[in-house]
Amino acid sequence: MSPLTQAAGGKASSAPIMGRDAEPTIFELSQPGRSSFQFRTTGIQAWTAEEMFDARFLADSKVPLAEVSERDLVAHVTRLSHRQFSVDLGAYPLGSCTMKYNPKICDTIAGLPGLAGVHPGAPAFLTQGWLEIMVTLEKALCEITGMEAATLQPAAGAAGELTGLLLMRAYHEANGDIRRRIIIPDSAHGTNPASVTLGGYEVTTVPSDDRGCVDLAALKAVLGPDVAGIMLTNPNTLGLFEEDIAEIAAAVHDVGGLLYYDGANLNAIMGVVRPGDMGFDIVHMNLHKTFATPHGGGGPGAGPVAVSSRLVEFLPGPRATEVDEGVFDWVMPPRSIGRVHGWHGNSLVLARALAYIEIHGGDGLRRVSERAVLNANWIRRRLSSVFDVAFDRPCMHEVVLSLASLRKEHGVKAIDIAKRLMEEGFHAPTVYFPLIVDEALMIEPTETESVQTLEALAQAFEVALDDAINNKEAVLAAPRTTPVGRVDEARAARQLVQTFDAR
Amino acid sequence: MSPLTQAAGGKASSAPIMGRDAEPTIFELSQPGRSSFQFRTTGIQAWTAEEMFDARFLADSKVPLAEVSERDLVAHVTRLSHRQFSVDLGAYPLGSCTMKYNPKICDTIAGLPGLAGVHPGAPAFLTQGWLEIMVTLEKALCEITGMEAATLQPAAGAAGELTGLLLMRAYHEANGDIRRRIIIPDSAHGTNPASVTLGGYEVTTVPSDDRGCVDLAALKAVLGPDVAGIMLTNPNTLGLFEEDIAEIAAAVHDVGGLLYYDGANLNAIMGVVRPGDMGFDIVHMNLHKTFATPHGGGGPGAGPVAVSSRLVEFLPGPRATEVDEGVFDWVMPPRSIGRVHGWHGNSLVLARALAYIEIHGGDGLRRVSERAVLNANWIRRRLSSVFDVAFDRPCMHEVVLSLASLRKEHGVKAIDIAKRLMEEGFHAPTVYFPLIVDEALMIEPTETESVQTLEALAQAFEVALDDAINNKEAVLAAPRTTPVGRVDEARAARQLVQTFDAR
Amino acid sequence: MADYLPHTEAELASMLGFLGLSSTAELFDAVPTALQLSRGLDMADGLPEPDTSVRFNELASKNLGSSDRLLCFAGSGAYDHELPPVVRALASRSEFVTAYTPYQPEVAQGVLQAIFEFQTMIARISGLPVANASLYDGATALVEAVNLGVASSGSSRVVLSSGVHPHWRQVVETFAQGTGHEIEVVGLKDGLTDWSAIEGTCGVIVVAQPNYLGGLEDLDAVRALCDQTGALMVVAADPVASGVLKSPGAYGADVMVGEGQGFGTALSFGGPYLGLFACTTKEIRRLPGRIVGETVDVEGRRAYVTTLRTREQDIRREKATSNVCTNQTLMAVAASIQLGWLGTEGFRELALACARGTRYLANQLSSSTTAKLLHPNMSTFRELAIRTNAPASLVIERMAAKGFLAGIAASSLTRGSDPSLDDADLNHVLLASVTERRTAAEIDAYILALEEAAA
Amino acid sequence: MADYLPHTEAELASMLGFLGLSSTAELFDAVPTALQLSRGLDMADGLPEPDTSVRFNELASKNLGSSDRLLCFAGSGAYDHELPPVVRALASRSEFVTAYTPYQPEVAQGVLQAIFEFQTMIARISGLPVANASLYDGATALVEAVNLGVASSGSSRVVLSSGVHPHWRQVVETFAQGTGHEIEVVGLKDGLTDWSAIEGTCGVIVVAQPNYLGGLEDLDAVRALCDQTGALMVVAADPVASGVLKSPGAYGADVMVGEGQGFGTALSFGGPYLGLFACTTKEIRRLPGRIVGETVDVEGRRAYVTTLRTREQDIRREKATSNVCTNQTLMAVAASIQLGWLGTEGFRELALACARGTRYLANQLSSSTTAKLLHPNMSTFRELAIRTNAPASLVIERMAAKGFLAGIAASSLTRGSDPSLDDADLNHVLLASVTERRTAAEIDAYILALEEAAA
Ligand SMILES: Cc1ncc(COP(=O)(O)O)c(C=O)c1O
Ligand SMILES: Cc1ncc(COP(=O)(O)O)c(C=O)c1O
Repeated sequence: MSPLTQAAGGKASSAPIMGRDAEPTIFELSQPGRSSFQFRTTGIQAWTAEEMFDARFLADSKVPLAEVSERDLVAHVTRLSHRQFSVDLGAYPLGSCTMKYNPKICDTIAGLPGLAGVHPGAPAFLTQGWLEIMVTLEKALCEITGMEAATLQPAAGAAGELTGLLLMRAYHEANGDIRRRIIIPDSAHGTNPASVTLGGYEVTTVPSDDRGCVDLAALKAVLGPDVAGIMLTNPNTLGLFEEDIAEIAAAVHDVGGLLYYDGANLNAIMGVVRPGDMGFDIVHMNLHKTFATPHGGGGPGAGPVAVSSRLVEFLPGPRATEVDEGVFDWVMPPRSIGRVHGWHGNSLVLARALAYIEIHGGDGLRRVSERAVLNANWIRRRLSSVFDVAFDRPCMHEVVLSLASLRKEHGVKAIDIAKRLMEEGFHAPTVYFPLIVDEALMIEPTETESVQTLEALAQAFEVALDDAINNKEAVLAAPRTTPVGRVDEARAARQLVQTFDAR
Repeated sequence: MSPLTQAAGGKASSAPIMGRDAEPTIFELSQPGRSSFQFRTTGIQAWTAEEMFDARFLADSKVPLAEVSERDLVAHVTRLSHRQFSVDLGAYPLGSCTMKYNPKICDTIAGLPGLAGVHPGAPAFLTQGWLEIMVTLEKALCEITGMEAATLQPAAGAAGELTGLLLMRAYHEANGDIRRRIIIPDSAHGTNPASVTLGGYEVTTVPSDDRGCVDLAALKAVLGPDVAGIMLTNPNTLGLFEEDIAEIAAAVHDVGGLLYYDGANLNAIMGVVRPGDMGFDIVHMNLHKTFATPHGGGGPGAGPVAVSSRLVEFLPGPRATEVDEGVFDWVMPPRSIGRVHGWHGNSLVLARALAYIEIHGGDGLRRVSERAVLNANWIRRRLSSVFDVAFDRPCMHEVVLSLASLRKEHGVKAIDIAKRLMEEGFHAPTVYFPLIVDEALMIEPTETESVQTLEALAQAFEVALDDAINNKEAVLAAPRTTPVGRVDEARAARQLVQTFDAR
Repeated sequence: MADYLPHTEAELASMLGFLGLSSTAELFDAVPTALQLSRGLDMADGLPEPDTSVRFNELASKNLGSSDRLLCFAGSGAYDHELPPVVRALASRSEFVTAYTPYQPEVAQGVLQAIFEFQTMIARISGLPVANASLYDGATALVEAVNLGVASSGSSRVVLSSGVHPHWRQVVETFAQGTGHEIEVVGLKDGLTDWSAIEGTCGVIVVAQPNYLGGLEDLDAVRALCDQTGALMVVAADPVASGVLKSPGAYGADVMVGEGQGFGTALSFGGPYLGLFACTTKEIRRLPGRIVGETVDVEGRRAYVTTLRTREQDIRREKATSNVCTNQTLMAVAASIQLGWLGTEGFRELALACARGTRYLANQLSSSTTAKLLHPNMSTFRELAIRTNAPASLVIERMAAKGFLAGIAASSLTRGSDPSLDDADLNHVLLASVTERRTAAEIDAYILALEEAAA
Repeated sequence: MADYLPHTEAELASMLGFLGLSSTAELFDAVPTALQLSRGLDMADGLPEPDTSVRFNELASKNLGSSDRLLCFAGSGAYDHELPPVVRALASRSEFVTAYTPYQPEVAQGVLQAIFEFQTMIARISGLPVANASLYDGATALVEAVNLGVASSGSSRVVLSSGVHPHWRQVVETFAQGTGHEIEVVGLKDGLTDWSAIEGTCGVIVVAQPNYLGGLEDLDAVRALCDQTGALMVVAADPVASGVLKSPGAYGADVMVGEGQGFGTALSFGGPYLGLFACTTKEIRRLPGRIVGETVDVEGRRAYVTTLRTREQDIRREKATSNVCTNQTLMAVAASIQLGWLGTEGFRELALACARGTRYLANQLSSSTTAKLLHPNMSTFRELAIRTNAPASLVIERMAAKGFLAGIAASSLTRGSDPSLDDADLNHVLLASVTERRTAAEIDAYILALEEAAA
C-alpha cells in the first residue's frame, strides 16, 4: 500500500494540542470517490445533463473540489479552528478594532428560523418582523448619534463612507453646487481616502498638531468653496477627542461643506456626546465594532449611515418605514441616490445590533463607553512609566504608544514587541497605525476586559520590554509558542501562491 | 494596585495556541461583586428570604461559587476546551470504546425544542412524539439483536447489566428457582463482575483458552444447577468472535441458566449475526458506542436491555407501547422488576440513536460493521510484522497487541508507547485491558477512519517503536508536546485534593 | 446510501487484498455460517439526513406538551430553568462532546479541570467536602447512596421517607432486589415525614429536602434519629434550595444526593440528567463513580487526573464500590458552566426567584374555589401540592387546551396507593412548581385558567 | 442592569483613584461640556437577556414568510439550499466567529488556511486562476468588477446587460455617481441580451449567466464582442451553474463575480451574504479586497498570510484598488466548509438537482391555464419567469395563504419599467426557482395551488 505512505491522514499533530505540524489542505486529504453530502429524496426524475441542456452549454468535466468524508471534514476544520486565536480565547487589544466580548445570545437570535430563514424578496406583509427590527434599530441609532434618519444598507464601514460621500455629492448637486475636494486628517483610517476617490473627490490632507488633533489653522487654510466636506473620526484614531470640534464644524459649514463622522470609534462616546450635537451631518457606524457583531475573521459587518434632516431625502432606499401604527412597508426616499446593497443590508448583523442595544438600554450603553474609556486610561497610566505614550494625556477608548526610542536604542521594533506579547498569552495590539506615530503600538482594551486582565497585559508588556533590552534575540525570534513562527511575508508576495493549484 | 499582580487575568497562555501555562480555576478568576447571570423580569414581589422562610431553615451565608463576568467565563471554558483532545480533532483508537465519528445532525435533533423541551412528567397525550420514538427505537434494537422486547430505561451499559441480572433473578424466582452464581470469562469488562455483585450473585470466573476464547471445558466444569447464567461479550474484549457460542449456549441452557450478552461490542456484528440467534436471552446495548452518542468526556450514554420472549413480562416499566394504531401510551409489564431510572431513560440519547439507525437503514448498519472489522484487520495485519498481536488471527472490530517482549528487552512499557503516540497526533489506544494480556495495547480504529489515517497511525507506532529501541529516554519522557506532560498520579492519590477548597 | 464511511471502492478492494480476502463477507469467517443472518435487517432503507430532519421535526411536533408550546408549571424533580445561550454554546463545544472518559490526562485537562470545578461547586452547595464526577440521575444516585450507607454502617436496614420522590423510591426498591437491602418506607403526616415509629438499629435513613410535596423537613430531627439508630443520614436534596436554605451538610448529613438537571440541562423528557453525589471525607473510599484530583505534571505545573481509581470497577471488579463506568460528564461540565454563570449572587437569586414565584402562586391560589393547597400551613420550597375538585389528570388535560402544562398528577408518579397521601386524595392532587422563568402575568393567567379547569 | 462589564464597585473606585479622578464623568473632561449630552439616551431601560429572547422570538414570529412556514420557491439570487448541521456546527466555532482580520498570521492560520482553500475552490468554480477572500455580496462585487474593468481597459464606458439582476444594476448605477462611469444598459430580446446595438470602444461588458429570467446567454458571442470593443468581459454568474455548465473562465471571461450565499449561508433576509470575485492573473494587482497566499514560517513549515497588501486601502490609501476593509470572511469560511461537504460529486449533483427541479416545475406548468412560461423555448438554469393571469404580487399573496412563497414579483425588483421586459407585462411576471430541497410532491402541490392563485 505504498502510495498511502505519502497521503495525508487524520493526525491531530497539526492542532496545537499535540504538535506543531502544518495542517494539510483539504485537497490533500481528498480521495477520489469519497463524499459527505446528502440531499433530500425528491422523487424527481433524474434527467441527465445532456437531456436538460444544449451541448454547447455543458461543462467538459466536473469542477474538482475536495472529496472527503464528513469525519475528515470535521477533523480538518476543527483542527484549523485550533490554529486560530479569537476573543473567546483571550484578550485581543487591537487598537481601532474594538475586539470586545459579544454576548452569545446575539448568535442565538441571528439563528432564529423566523429571522435567518426569511427570503429577502418576500413581500412586506410576510416580513413585518424584519421591517420592525429595521425601523426600531434606525430609531435607536439616530438617538445614539443625534441624527434624523438612517440607511441600514451599507455592509461595512467603508461602504458606509462611500454612501455618505455619495450623499454629500447628491446634496451639493441638488444645490447646483459642484465641489471637488474632501478634507481628511493625516491620522485618518485608510478607508477614508480610498472612499473619497471612489466618491469622485480629491483628498486634501490636513496635518495633526502636536496635541494629536486636527491642526485648526492648517484646516482653515485649505478650506474653500470647492470643499465638499470633511471626514473626521472623533475620538480620532489616536484615541483623542477633537476638542475643537465645534470650531471645526463651524469653519467647514461656513464654506458650505458638510461634516462626515467616521463612527468606527463610537464605542467611546455613547450616551456622552453625539455626532449630531457636535455638528456632523453624516455619520456611519461600524455595528460590528460597537454593537455585538463578532468580527468573523474579517467580517461580516454593517455600516449604517445616519444623516441630519437636510440629507434624508437622498438616502439609499427603499427604507423600512412605519407607514401606519404597527404596519411597516418599504418606502423610497424622493431623491434617493439609489440602492447600495443587493438587498436590504446585512440584516442578521442588524438584528444582533438591535438585541445588543436593547439589552443594554441607554444607561447600559453609556456604561459601556465609560468603562471602555476607563480601561484605556488605566492601561495608559499603567504603561506610561515604561513606554512612551504618543500623546500623553487622558485618552478616550484607546491609546497609542510610540516605540521609536526603543528601536533607536535597542533595534527592537513595534512589531517585535507585538510578536513577543503573543508568547505571554495576548493578541498583539495594532502596529504601525496611525501612520503619523513612529513605531506605533495602539492598544484598545475594550470595556469587557477586567482590570486583572489589564494588569496581566501590562506585565506582559514589561516582560517583552525587559527581553527587548536584555534578551533581544528572544524578542526577534518571537513568537515561538504559536502554531507557526514568524511568517515569510516577502516570499508570499514574491512567489505568489494564491490557490492550491498555483503551487 | 499591588494585589492585582497576583490575581489571575484573561491570558490565553494556558490555551495551547499561545503557551503551556496552567489554566487558573474559575475560583481564581473570581472577583467579589462580578456576575454573569440575567433572569427574566417577572414582576413578582421581591420578598426577602426572611419573609418567606422560618429562620430555622435559612442558610447562614451564601454558597460561594465563582464570581466572573460572562466574558471571563467564556474565555475560561474555551481555553479549557483547547486543552482537551476529542474525536473531532483526530483519530481516537481506544479499544473497547468505539470512538467513532458521530454525525452532527444527531446534535441538532437532540436540540429540537419539541424534544429537548419536553417535561418528562407530561402525560402521554402531550408526548406522543416521544413515545413513538421510543417504540420505534425498541423495535429497531430488537431487530438488530434478534430479541423480543426491550427496556430503554438503563442510563448506561453497566446499568443495563444490572437490570439484566435483576431480570434473570426475577425469572428464576418466578420459577421458584434459587440460583447464586454468574459465570464470567476472565477477559470480561470490569462492569460485569461489579454488576454481578450488585445483582446479589457471586462471580465464577472462567479462563480463556489459548485462542483467546472461553475455555469450553473449563466452562462446563463450573456449570451446575446453582448457575443463574453467564455474561459474555461477543466478539469478546480481545476483539475475537467466540466461535463456540452455540455450544456454550446449549451448555448453559442445559443447566437452566440464562445467557447475558454484553452488547458493548455490537458495532462489530450489526446485520451479520444477532445475539438472539446465538442463543442469548438478555442483551444490553451501549447506544453511546454503536449508535451516535458522542461520549461527552465520560457520558451520557444509554444502555437499553432487550430480552427474549420468556423475559418480557419482567421488564422494567412503564414501557412506551403502541396501544392502538398510531396511539401510544405507557404500559407496565405484568411482573415488572420495577423502575431503574428516575424517568424514562436517557431520552435524548435514545432519539440520537434512532436517527442514526434510520439514516443508515439495515444495509447501512451492516456496512458500518463490515468497515469496522475491515479497518481493525487492516491495522492488525499492518502492525503484525513489527508488534506481537496477542492472538494473531482474524479479529473483529478491534485488536490487542502485547508489548511484553518490548518491556522485557528494552524496559519500555505499553503505557510509554501510548504516551509517545500522542506526540505523533493520535490518542493513545486502551492500555492494560483486557487484563489477561500482558502489556496490552488495544486498538479499535472504528469504521469512520480512512485507510490513510490507519497508515499514519501505523507509522506513528513504528516511530514510537523505533524510539523505544533507539531513543528510550524520549519515549519515557513522552508526551512532551501536550498541554501538560506526564502527570503525577501517585501524588494525586496520596495527597488528595478533590476540590479547590481541599488545596 | 447515506453513511459516514470513508472507504472508496478502490480502497475497499485494496484493503481486502492486503488481507488476502476476496469479499467483505469473508471478514466474518469466524462467525459460524449457521448463526449468520441470512437476510438483511428488516428495516426501512437508509434515510438521507435532510429527510431525517424532516421526520424528526414531525415527531417533535407531535409533542404538544413541549415548553415552547405550553407554559410549564410542572416540576417534581425536572425544572424549566433558564438555559442561557452562553452556557449552551460553551457546553456544546465539540472538544467536550466528542471526548472519552479522561483516561489520558495529558490530553484531557479540559474535561478534568471542568470536573474538578464541578466537584468543588457541588461540594460547596451540599455543604460536604467531597463530591464525585456525576452519576446517571438523582434516582440512581440515591441507590448508590443507599449502597454506600449500608456498606459504611454495616446494617442493611434502610428507612426511606415517603416524601422522597415516588420514582426514586421505586428505583431504590428495584435495585434492592439485587442487594437484598430491607427497605422500610415511612409515611407522612400533614405533609412531613412521621418518623415516630422508627426504633432500633438502622443502616441508612433517607429524607428528601424538600419532599416531593414541597414540604421542608426537620433535618435536625433526622440527624438526631440517625445518631440514635446508628444510621447514615442521606439527604435527597433539591440543590437549588441551598441558595437560600441550609445545606444538607449544615445539618450534618453524611451523604447528599440530588438531581442536577436544573443546572444547565434541558427538560429532555427525563434524560440525560445529572446525578449529584456528595459525602463526608470519611466515606471517600466508598464513593461511587469517578473522582478527579489535583496534582502536578513532570514540570511541576498544576494538572488534574482521575484518582482513587482502586474503588472503580475496571480495577476492583466484583469488589468495586459501584458498577458505574459511563456517567454523565457532559452534564457535569454543563453544570459547572451554568453554576459559573449563576455565580454566588445568581445562585442565591435563583433560589429566591423560585421561592417567590411559588409563594406568589400560593397566594393567588387562596382565592380559588376549585383548587386549594393540600397543606396550607406547611413551609415549602418551590413545589406545591394542590387539591383540585376535578381529578388532577383531567385538570391537566383541560389546562393543556388553555396553553399550560399545569403540573404533574401525583397519581401518575405513584401509580397506586401512596403512603405520603391518603388514597382518597391521590387522584385529586396536582403538583405544581414555579421557576425563575415564570412571570406574575403568566401566573395570574394560570390561576385564572385553573379556576375553571379544576372545577 | 444587564451588561457584560466586569468592573466591580471596588475596582471602579480603585481604577479611578489610580487615574486621580473622582468620578467616571471626569473621564470625559476632554469633551466640551456644551457638547455633552445633558440627559440620558432616550431609550427603554435595558432588557435582560431572557426578556430579549422572548421579544425577538415574537418579532421573528411576525415574519410569516420564513422558510419554516412557507415552502420557498423564491430565488432571484437568494436560495433555500440545504444547510447541513455539520456545516453549521463547524462554521459557528467561536475561533472563527470571534477572530479579527488575520493581521498576525502566527495566531491566525485557521482563518488564513480556510480562506486559502476558499480561494482555490472559487477559482476552480469560476474557471479563473485568482479569487479573493470575499466581498460584501454579489451586487457590490459587481461594482468592484466594473471599477477593475475600467481601470484595466482605460475606458469608462460600461455596457450592462439588463439580464443582470435588477438590484445589481441599481447598485452599479448608484456607485457610478461617484466614479463617473458611463453605464449603458442593453435590453433583452426573447429573454436574452440583444447586443446588436453595441459598437465602438467599450471598457467593460457585463453579462449575467444565467440572466435573472433564468436564460442562458451566448457567452461566446459576448467574448467576441469584448474582443471587438476592447472591453473586459465580466460575468455575473450563478456559481452553482458551474456544477453542470461551462464556467465563465471556460468562455474566456476576465472577471467572474457572483453571489455565494448558496454555499452555506442562510437566506438571512438578504445579508450577510458573500461576494465572490475571481479574475485572470493579469488583473491580480487590481484585485479588490484581501488575498491570502501560501508561504513558509521561520522553520520552513507551510504557512499562510495575507499578501499583495500594497493594493489595499490601509497602505495605498486614496490610490487603493478598492475601499473594502471589513469583508465577509465568516461566510467565506462557511462556503469553504459547505463546498468541502458537497465535494466534487455533490457540487455536480447540486446543480443537476436544481436543474431537474426547475425542469419538473416547468413541465408541470405546461398544463396550467393561468400561468405560463414567459419564454417557453429559452434554455434556462434554475430560474423561471412565469406569466400569470393575475398580477404577480396578488398571486404571491394568495399563494402565501396556501403555504407557499410562490416566488418574486418581477416588478418588486425593478420598481418601475425595465428594459428586460416590456412594460405591459412587468406586473404579471413571477420569478420562481427550485432548489435541491424541493420534492416532486411539493412541486405538484405548488402547481395545483398556482392554477387557482394565478387566475
Ligand atoms: C477608524 C476606522 N474607520 C473606518 C473603518 C472601516 O470600517 P470597515 O472595516 O467596516 O469597512 C475602520 C475599520 O477598520 C476604522 O477603524
Ligand atoms: C465490554 C464492555 N462492557 C460493558 C461496558 C460498560 O458500559 P458503560 O460504560 O456504558 O456502563 C463497557 C464500556 O466501557 C465495555 O467496554
